[in-house]
Amino acid sequence: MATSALEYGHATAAKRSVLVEWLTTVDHKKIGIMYGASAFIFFLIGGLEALVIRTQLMRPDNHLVTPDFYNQLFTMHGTTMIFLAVMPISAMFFNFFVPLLIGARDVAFPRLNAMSLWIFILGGLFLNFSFLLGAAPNGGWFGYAPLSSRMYAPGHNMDFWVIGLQILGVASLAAGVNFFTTILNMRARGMTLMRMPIFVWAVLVTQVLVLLSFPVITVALIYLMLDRTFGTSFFNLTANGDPMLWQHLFWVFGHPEVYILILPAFGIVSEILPVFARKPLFGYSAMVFSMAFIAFLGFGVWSHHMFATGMGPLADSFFSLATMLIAIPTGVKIFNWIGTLWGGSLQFKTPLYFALGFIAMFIMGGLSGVIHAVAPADLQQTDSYFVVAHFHYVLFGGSIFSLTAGAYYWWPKMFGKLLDEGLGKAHFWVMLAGFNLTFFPMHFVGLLGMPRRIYSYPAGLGFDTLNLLSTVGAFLLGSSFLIFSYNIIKTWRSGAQAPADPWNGATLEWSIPSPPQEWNFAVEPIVTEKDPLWGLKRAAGVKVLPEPPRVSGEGIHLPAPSWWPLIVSVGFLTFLVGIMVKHASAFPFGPISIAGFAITLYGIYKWAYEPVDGHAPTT
Amino acid sequence: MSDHHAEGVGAHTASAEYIRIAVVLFALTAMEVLLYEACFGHLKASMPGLSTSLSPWFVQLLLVLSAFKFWLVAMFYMHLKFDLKVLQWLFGFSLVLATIVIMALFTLFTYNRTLWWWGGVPW
Amino acid sequence: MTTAALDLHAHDAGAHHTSMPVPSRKLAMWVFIASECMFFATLISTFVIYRDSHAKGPGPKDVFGVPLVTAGTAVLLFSSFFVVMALNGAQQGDRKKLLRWLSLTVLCGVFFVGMQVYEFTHFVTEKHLGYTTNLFASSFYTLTGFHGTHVAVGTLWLATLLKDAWKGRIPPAKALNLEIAALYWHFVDVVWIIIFPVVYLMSLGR
Amino acid sequence: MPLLAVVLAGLAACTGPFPQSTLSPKGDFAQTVDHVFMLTVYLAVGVFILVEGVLLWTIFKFRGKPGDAEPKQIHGSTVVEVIWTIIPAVVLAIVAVPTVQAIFKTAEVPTVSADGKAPLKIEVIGHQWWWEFRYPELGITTANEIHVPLNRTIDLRMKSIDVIHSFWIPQFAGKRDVFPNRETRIWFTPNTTGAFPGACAEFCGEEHGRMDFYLMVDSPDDFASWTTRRQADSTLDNFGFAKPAVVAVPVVPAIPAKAPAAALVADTVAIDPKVAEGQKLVMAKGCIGCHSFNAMHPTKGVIGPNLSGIGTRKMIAGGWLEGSDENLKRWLQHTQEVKPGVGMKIGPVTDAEAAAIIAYLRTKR
Ligand code: HEA
Ligand code: HEA
Ligand code: HEC
Ligand code: CUA
Ligand SMILES: [Cu+2]
Repeated sequence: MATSALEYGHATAAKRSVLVEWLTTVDHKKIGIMYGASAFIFFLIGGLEALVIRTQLMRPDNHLVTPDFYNQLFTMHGTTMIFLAVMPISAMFFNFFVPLLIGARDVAFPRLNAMSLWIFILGGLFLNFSFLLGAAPNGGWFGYAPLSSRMYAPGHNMDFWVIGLQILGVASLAAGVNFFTTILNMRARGMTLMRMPIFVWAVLVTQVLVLLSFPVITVALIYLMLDRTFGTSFFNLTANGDPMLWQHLFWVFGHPEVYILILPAFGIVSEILPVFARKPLFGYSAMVFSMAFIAFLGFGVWSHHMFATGMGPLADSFFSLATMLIAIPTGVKIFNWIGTLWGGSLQFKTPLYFALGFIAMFIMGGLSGVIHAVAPADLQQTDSYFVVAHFHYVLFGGSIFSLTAGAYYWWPKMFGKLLDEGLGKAHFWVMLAGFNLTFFPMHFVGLLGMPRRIYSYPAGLGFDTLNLLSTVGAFLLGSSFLIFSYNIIKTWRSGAQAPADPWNGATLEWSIPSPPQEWNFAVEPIVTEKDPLWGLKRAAGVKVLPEPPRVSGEGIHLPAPSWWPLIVSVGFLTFLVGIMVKHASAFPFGPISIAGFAITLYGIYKWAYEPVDGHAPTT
Repeated sequence: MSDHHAEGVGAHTASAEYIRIAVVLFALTAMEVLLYEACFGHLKASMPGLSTSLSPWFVQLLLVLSAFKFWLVAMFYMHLKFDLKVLQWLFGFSLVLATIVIMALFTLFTYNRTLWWWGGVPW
Repeated sequence: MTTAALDLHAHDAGAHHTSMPVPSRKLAMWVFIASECMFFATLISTFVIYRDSHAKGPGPKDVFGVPLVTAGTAVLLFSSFFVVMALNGAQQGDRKKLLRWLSLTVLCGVFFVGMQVYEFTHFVTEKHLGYTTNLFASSFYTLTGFHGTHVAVGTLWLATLLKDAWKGRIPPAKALNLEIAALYWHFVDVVWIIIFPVVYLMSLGR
Repeated sequence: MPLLAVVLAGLAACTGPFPQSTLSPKGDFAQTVDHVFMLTVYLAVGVFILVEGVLLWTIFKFRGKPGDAEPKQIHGSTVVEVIWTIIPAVVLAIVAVPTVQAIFKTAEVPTVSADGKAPLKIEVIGHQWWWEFRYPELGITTANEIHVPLNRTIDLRMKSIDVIHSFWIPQFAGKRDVFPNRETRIWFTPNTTGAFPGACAEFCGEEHGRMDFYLMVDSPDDFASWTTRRQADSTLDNFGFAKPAVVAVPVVPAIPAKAPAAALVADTVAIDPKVAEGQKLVMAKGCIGCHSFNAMHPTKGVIGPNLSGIGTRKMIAGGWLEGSDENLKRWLQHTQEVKPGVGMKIGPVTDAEAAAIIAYLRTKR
């Protein structure tokens, strides 16, 4: 690599081409934007898959897609939405806003951050590449053994899944280490833990979940990969392997994972409500402790996904009760949000609409969750459309509503333009209507006995009308994202220029220009209270602070761009792909793996010795 | 702000203490091996009385001994004892969780295999 | 003010501002170690669940022998002690002490990996316990194999540090580089402290 | 219930009967489950209305007007926070007690059934993608259609020969997963006669969507006659021929044989030449490689469903097609289109051949 970091450090930044700039960037804001853009595209792909699913299920005995393709569709839909849409969209907010909210110039390990991004993008592309080979994963998003074994899934379909998830897991773990460290160690002076913005708390707790649950799925995937590629029998029956082990390991990861998907959403809503109610968050410390408690309990309830396996009454009772307990801290959150609104002066801007929609819809999903927690009743609901209704209410009604709220709220800070309010509200109403029309009927069709993951159903069981409603709803829901996309394009072309602080925000990111300059804070902020910006305004006796000037970054050192994160990511992907394409040769690793491994190792070595002294930006 | 940082390891613990701990660690490992030999290995024959009284406690004793070793390394060699409390919490919490998960999985599996609904009728 | 702003980055531990009195890289290593606890917990659980699954081929009692692993355990324990002495040397700026103990540590690492390679080949060729012979074998090799990989990575890491130390690139101000590697090394050691009794002794003593 | 009932009544008006519904339990197991479920739903609906109501009211009440002064800055209140921690805990306690009771109640198979007899044991075997049922006490094997007598507790012992399936008859019991490496059990006591659909509920591969089956709850008399006919089939060889010497028909004291078993079969076979042709085709086409007409744990012909009684089966092809002549013909001629990926791979079958085969199958009553 001729372009060493040192050259960057001293050559003028302007010379770099835009492409190289983005490929080598270690700026958390650029990385955040790339996370967001790629995740939104993956979200649309996942949504498109859902639309095909819904079209197939529109009427009984439909023949739009083959059974196998249907299985690929829902597997990829679930996998995409969870790992390639909701998690990385959350990661976009982590990246862009955690440093801003805590008053830092960047994350603790900018190059590691870039590596997380590239591994994520490569992993996502790799997973979706399988469609081109007509061999997309088809074993469901939880890939139960032995259906996922070589014997019952001989093609490369499940190899893509195993390796894809393995890759994504590494990205998440690296980001987990990074953000945990950043939050603990990079806070502005005076920002004690209990003065941190609540979103930052949510991220911190989420990272604890990532760090402690992803290793479990990593090991499980390693076993599955060994089973599929090297002839072991961890989950194969032929040598007494036990498929229950897979289920346990998957859900030991899987349940914390769903809180990984929802806690950032809790955090975003907890930031938005106070700003638009013009009133601080009600019960800040209870909010913090309830999140910690949810996370903690989240590790002790995994077997509620396995009530139908017949674990025996003692285990069923334990997991049933433990699961119900989670309703208590979650209830505390809901009530504290209402307490935040109570007595406020609600400013009905688009972000508030979505945040309120989130609360209303999440309650519904949470309550159906509690119904699932009743183990005997769950024997009727598990693997029926009732579950599908439950988890879309928490995942879409919860996570997506909240992430959308976050997008409208923080868009001006990220891009310096305000999204159109009228279109935003239209987006909200269409989404709310479409969402409920899609998923509310699923509760009933589930109770009426429709199993999930079936590619068609016979007429005469009473499923027809409800499914048709869901399908209509799904298209309505999809069109709400067309409105959103149009809003983005329109704003891009001719949106209103955003001031630094369009919403009368409470947190530090609103004190700097929109969009922020590369170094975020020209002057390191010092924090003396929660909601520091409100404190500042109150002290100054103004409603809006004077627009902060864009300043020259003379003398500010930033970390240098680097190629190594991208190179290491490519090497890592190559290594794993090599394992996949190895066809049962005697030698465990093929030449592709070895090349990949060598690239990774070399990359890490060069990375470790690359000077990190920054360059002085000139813009 | 560098005054915040933990002082170097040497400030708290001298080489002598490291050596003392090393000795204890070896003694503990030796005890583990001796325990095994006494209960099940070569020494069993020469001291049958001790063997029968110890072997029911074999697993428990082993776990206690290794936990102690673990504690020594973590606290002194990894310097947890003198470092930030956050680090103790971080490691402690993960360890507790890891232990609970191991125990829970182990219980779920042994329990399943012994109760009637897994009885297994030959097909 | 600008000078204060300069300190926001903690890539170089030491002089920079951090909110907690601990360098970021060290904190990150601890976070990583916490995560690794769950990684090994999963591997150990699997071994415990599967150690009796050896309808075909040899089982634990047929292959495990105490002396060799005891030696391996001792070597790892030694190395933990060595690296802590090396770190002490680095912090005191005592290059001789640093080099002496660090090279001993690396040697221990090499020895341990060598022991494992020997053990595995011994099991495979003499005891006929192939990787896929039975589940006991697969879960045993996977657990100890991953531990061995950790040891190998640690050895490599310490070796590069030894090279640095040789060239005089680890002055007391940079002792953190070694401290972090040492943390990792100790963790690998404590994992073995669990594996030794849980995997070897308990499987034998039943 | 009122809310649910209203919604469901509304639905029923436009979509008709719900034979697979979990909401109309027809046996003790499903009723036990339904009780806890309904209790939870009542409470959940109550909580829902309350919380959403308060939310909506708050939104409406505190909407801001331009020029509003800054609202009072409240940071929290320990008292109300404690209250709203305790109330949900109480609600959950109300749910928890019956939950645990129901868990223990459903876990244990009753030893005596409602009609005073011992529970009827049935072995269930999941195959990709059809169900096999064996009655060890009666010496019967059948597929895709279980017959059970009214008011007798049914004790199902289940296993899979390939991947994990899940056995589910919504009106009678919850799901129970079916594993390849261990036996699982579920039980129920039917209190209504009729035909009730069931399904495989665990994703099990390509045709998971078409792994349905039917439960036939028969009156004791009907069940006895069905048993007799199946047991008669046990005297046939795999090809459906009467064996020269009838070997040990199992003696089943519980169900008296009504007609001499062998006779039933003997006269149907001889009558129609088309039937005889069909029987020859069944041999020639290799059907017997996978199927058997012998209902007693045959050793050969166990790759596909046992065809004993196929002539009267309500549904074929994993409970998906009405067992009509056209459907049988479609099945024989276009197997892989009707159910892509299915394990039945046969050569082309002409119309005439199909007609003959079907005629033969129809004799298997
Ligand atoms: C964002 C993701 C998310 C979230 C937050 C949750 C939250 C919860 N989930 Fe959900 N769940 C999923 C995602 C999620 N889930 C997914 C994806 C699946 C399916 C996986 C698959 O099979 O593919 C699933 C499946 C699932 C099952 C297994 C169903 C089955 O397959 O048989 C169960 C069973 O207990 C369950 C329970 C719960 C509970 C009790 C909560 C609780 O955390 C909810 C708590 C919230 C409330 C209760 C509402 C607010 C509280 C109040 C207003 C206070 C008053 C309330 C009371 C007194 C009750 N979930
Ligand atoms: C965050 C997670 C998430 C989200 C947001 C969604 C969103 C949606 N899901 Fe989701 N779903 C899951 C997670 C999610 N799902 C999971 C985990 C499963 C289980 C998988 C499994 O069983 O393994 C599942 C399963 C699942 C099923 C059950 C399949 C089955 O069991 O057979 C169905 C059926 O209706 C469904 C429907 C939908 C619909 C209609 C949406 C809608 O919200 C989608 C809205 C539509 C859009 C957003 C489309 C927008 C795009 C356009 C308008 C065109 C764009 C143009 C181009 C790209 C060129 N999903
Ligand atoms: C290679 C094996 C194989 C052969 C040969 C075969 N079948 Fe099948 N058959 C199956 C399998 C497997 C099924 C179950 C399909 C399913 O529903 O998933 C089946 C199902 C059936 C069914 C439906 C049974 C039910 O209850 O759903 C009928 C009828 C049938 N076969 C008739 C025949 C006839 C007639 C022939 C010969 C012309 C034949 N089969 C040849 C494997 C075979
Ligand atoms: Cu069998 Cu689904
Ligand atoms: Cu869960």
